[in-house]
Amino acid sequence: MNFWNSLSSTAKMVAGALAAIFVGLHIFLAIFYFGPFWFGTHTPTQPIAFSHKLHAGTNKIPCQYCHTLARRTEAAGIPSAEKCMNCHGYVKAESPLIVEIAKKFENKEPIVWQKVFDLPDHVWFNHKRHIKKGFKCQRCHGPIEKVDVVGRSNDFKMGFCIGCHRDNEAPTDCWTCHT
Amino acid sequence: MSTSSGHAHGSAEHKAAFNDLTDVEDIRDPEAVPEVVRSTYDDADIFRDEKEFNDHTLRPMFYTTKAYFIFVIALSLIMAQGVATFAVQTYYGLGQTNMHEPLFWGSYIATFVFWVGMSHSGTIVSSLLRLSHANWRRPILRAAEAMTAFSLLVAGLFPLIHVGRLWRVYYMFPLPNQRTLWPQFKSPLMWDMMAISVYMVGSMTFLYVGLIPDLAIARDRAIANNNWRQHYLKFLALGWRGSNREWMVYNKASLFLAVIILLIAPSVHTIVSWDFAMTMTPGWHTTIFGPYFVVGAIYSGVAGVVTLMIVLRWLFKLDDVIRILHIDALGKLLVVIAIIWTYFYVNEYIVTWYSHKPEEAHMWAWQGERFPHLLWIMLGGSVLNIFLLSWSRVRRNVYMMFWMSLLVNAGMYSERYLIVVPVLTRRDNPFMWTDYLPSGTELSIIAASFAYFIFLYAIFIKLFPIVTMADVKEGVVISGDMKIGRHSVRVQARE
Amino acid sequence: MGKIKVKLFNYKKQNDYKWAMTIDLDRCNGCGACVVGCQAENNVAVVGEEQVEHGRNMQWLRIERYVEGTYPDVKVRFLPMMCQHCDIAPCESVCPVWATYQNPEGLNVQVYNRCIGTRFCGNNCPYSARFFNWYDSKWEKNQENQLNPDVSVREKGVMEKCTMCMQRIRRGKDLAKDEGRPVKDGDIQPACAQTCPTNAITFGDINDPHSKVHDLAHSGRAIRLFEEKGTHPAVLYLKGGSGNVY
Amino acid sequence: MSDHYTVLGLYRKVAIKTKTVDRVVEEFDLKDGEIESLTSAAYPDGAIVDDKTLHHEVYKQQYLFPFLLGICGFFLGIALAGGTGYIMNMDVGGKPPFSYMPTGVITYETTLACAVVGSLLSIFYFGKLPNWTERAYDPDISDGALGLLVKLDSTEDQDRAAAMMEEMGAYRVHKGKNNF
Repeated sequence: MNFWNSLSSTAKMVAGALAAIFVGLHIFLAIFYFGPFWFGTHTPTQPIAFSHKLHAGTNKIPCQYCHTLARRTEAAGIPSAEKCMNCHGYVKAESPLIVEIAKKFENKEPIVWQKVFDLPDHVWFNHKRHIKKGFKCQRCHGPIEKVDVVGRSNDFKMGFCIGCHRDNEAPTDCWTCHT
Repeated sequence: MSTSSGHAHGSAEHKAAFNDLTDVEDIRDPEAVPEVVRSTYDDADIFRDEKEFNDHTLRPMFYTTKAYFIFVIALSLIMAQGVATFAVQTYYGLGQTNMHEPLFWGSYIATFVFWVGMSHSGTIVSSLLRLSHANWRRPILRAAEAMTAFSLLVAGLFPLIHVGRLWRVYYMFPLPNQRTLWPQFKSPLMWDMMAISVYMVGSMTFLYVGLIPDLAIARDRAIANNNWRQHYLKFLALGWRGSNREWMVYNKASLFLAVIILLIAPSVHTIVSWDFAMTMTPGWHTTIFGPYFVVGAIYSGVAGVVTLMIVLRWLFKLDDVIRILHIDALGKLLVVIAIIWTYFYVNEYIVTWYSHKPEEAHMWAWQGERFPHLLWIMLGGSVLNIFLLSWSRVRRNVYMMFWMSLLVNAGMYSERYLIVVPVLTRRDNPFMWTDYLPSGTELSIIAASFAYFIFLYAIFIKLFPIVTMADVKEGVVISGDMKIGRHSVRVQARE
Repeated sequence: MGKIKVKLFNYKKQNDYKWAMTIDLDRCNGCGACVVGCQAENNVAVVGEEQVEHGRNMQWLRIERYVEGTYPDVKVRFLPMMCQHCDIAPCESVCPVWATYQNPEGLNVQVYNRCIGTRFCGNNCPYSARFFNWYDSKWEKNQENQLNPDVSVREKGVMEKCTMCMQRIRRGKDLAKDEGRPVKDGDIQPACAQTCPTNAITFGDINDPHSKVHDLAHSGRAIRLFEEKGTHPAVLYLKGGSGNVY
Repeated sequence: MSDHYTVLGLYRKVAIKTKTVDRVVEEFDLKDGEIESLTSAAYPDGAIVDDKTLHHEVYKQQYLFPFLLGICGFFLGIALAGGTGYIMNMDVGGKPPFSYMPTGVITYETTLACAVVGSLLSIFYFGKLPNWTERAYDPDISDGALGLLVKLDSTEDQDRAAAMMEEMGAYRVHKGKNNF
């Protein structure tokens, strides 16, 4: 503080202005370049605590056993409660979470799963093409078989898509994804 | 602080005292020199000494009347309504304007071209006169250069006001981003953005470099009076002392800057003209647009300088610094430029007429049919006034010159409007022919832009010296009287 | 960020497809079904009475009416007008942000999320086929449900225009790729071609010598609009008499 | 020159001042840069103090700043408009990513922009500005007084020079150590 007081008023003004410009510039650059990392993560609470680690990791159920639509259409799709009951009619049927699912299934109530990986409306993504090309789900969705609660491990900014498309000689025409 | 003024004209001892200071031997008998000669050549030697000159020229900066505050508040109100209208326009969308398909550019772009044009006289005139050692330039440089800087600031707003998605405008900047997308440099708008920002940097630097010695004078005055201005003046004057090293470096750098500015300025308005000429719209797609726009810009700019000079002279009683001779000389410049501009204008018609292209011929006919009033303002203000301006009694009459210069700018504004709007109302596809008048939103934003310009100027006058004092003093230093036989003439030392 | 590859002289690369459209003016009876089809397919905003009065009629495809002759000997001609997808497009080179450009399949791209709304492209389009979102588009409660999910709803302040139903082209190519074959003629039909009751509009790959559009283009009746502008549109108009461009 | 004594004399007339300059230079055997004149207006080069080293420096080197920075700006422009067209390539059907006209325009502008910056920097570098710390100066200079600034090695020299200046007609003399 002594040092600050020792400065003349002009020097204080200059120092203040420079500091303001410096800080402002860095805030701008930080938001511009790192904003997605800081504000982009998204880990919603699911209506039923489903663990990908248990299903895909420990029990090694393939992703497309439940997300069947991924290889058929552009949307990967969320499995219906019926699909859960296929196994859970017999496996651990008395566990409280399963009972909850079973109750909803009986009553024909929808389970409102929260979407984790969401793309903006102006992006058109086709799961089918990427699966058929032979890409692993983990390439974009991260190590999903290792986490209990799924969060957005990837911000899906355009550079991510474009970089991969360039490396694999996929089309980089804008209309491939945007209309 | 003493206030001296023009009535010290005849006083011999005043002159002798000031000339003593600069140590030029005064052999002139004031009675013997005819009045005309004196009014052409004397620069600042009506002041008793340099201190008095400093006091007089710094007076607009340090002394503020109540009327000034009222004026600035009035301007702020006009600006505030403009900002509010703009906020509404941004929130709801550009539908607030009267533009529609296929008339995508309207009065905003016309005003943008007008303000870019206004910015052209200041630095061009200033650097041209500097390079050609025209002695009468000295007191008016600062006012002209400041006009350039401020009209560019105003002009730079219009592309922002006019784009559809203001919040995405940074897509135009070459910022490295993770999308690895880059602006497209083939677009004339990108050239425009580059040119205007470069011109902004150039003219601001030019203005600032010219300011440095005067800032030192103002700084000393502010410190002596313990005025609040000393804080930023100390900083901006860079500790200027006027040593021979500093002057040498300063003169050299001013020369460089004058040359560079003279290279930048014409390129800027040429590029603005390419916004139109590089399209394939009949009426815009003309090779002559580059030089035509540049000359038009200088024309409206010089007229703007004349208006400003007269207003400054009247408001701040600077009539012994900004004299009739300056107005007269600017008037002569105006005549020359007006003739060149008229040549280009007529040329455009002649080429169209000779080419027999029906769509272009129709365009001209449509102009006369739909906008006859603007056409007449343009012809009257920009072409017919050449005859009046050629008359020295008009040029030497301050009131006449004031109205003439306003008329020129009204004419040039109409010209810009006539370039942008009629062409777009009559496009290639006759099914989409349309008509257009600016809406209230557009008018209020345009009014605010004028207020903003005047506001910036008013603030500048209170913060910085408006007269190029160091340059005037240099003029006194390097000029003196020489006796040839019975005649005594003012001569100018030049390296 | 992906690895950036410096591709120096790749610009001659053209894909196999080159989409084109022919519109038979002798068949067009001006019914306007294509306009409605386009509007429904592409989420084109319904701007409302007031905006139409202002001249802000948003129609990617419009029927232009021209009246020939004097009363009583009057004949009305119809000209369906949309983005002509020029090969040498005036709109492309003036966009400062690459929101519009020529794609390798001969279409004129408009990327809404890149557009900043300088509207320079619209000024430079001799066909006046580009439209600007002066306001945010509003949808009535139930209208929202018929929006096409493959097409984004445009924000205020961006340009838009005919895309030749890019979403359908994309789907057609996707289907063909699944079956491991090139796109067949007739696989893809834009909304306007599908709706046209007189079959005036034909869409296809003009590089394919067996396609219908190729035949029509070489039928000796094809003309381009504003040929003298040198824009080389991909939309060809067919009319009686001479005027062969192919 | 780390330890020097400064004398600043203020004059009213150029002729007297130049005579003083001659005498002081002869008396103390001053070299270039040890004597400076402070004025409020630009006198022609060498009119009061003839500094050959300074002349050489400014005339031979100052143009290098705008010139070299202009060259940098030239390459910056080519890289910006031409180079990025290649690196950040778009799939534009059959059109070249590089075009001459835009590259030319952008290069022209960046060249001049950098030259402007170079001119400004040359003032800072050669004029030894900015220097906001208190230096030998008198506010009278901006009101038309002519200052003569001499840098000397000892107190005796300082006193002698001050006396000499007063004798030659300086109306005010400041003395100080390492600038005052």
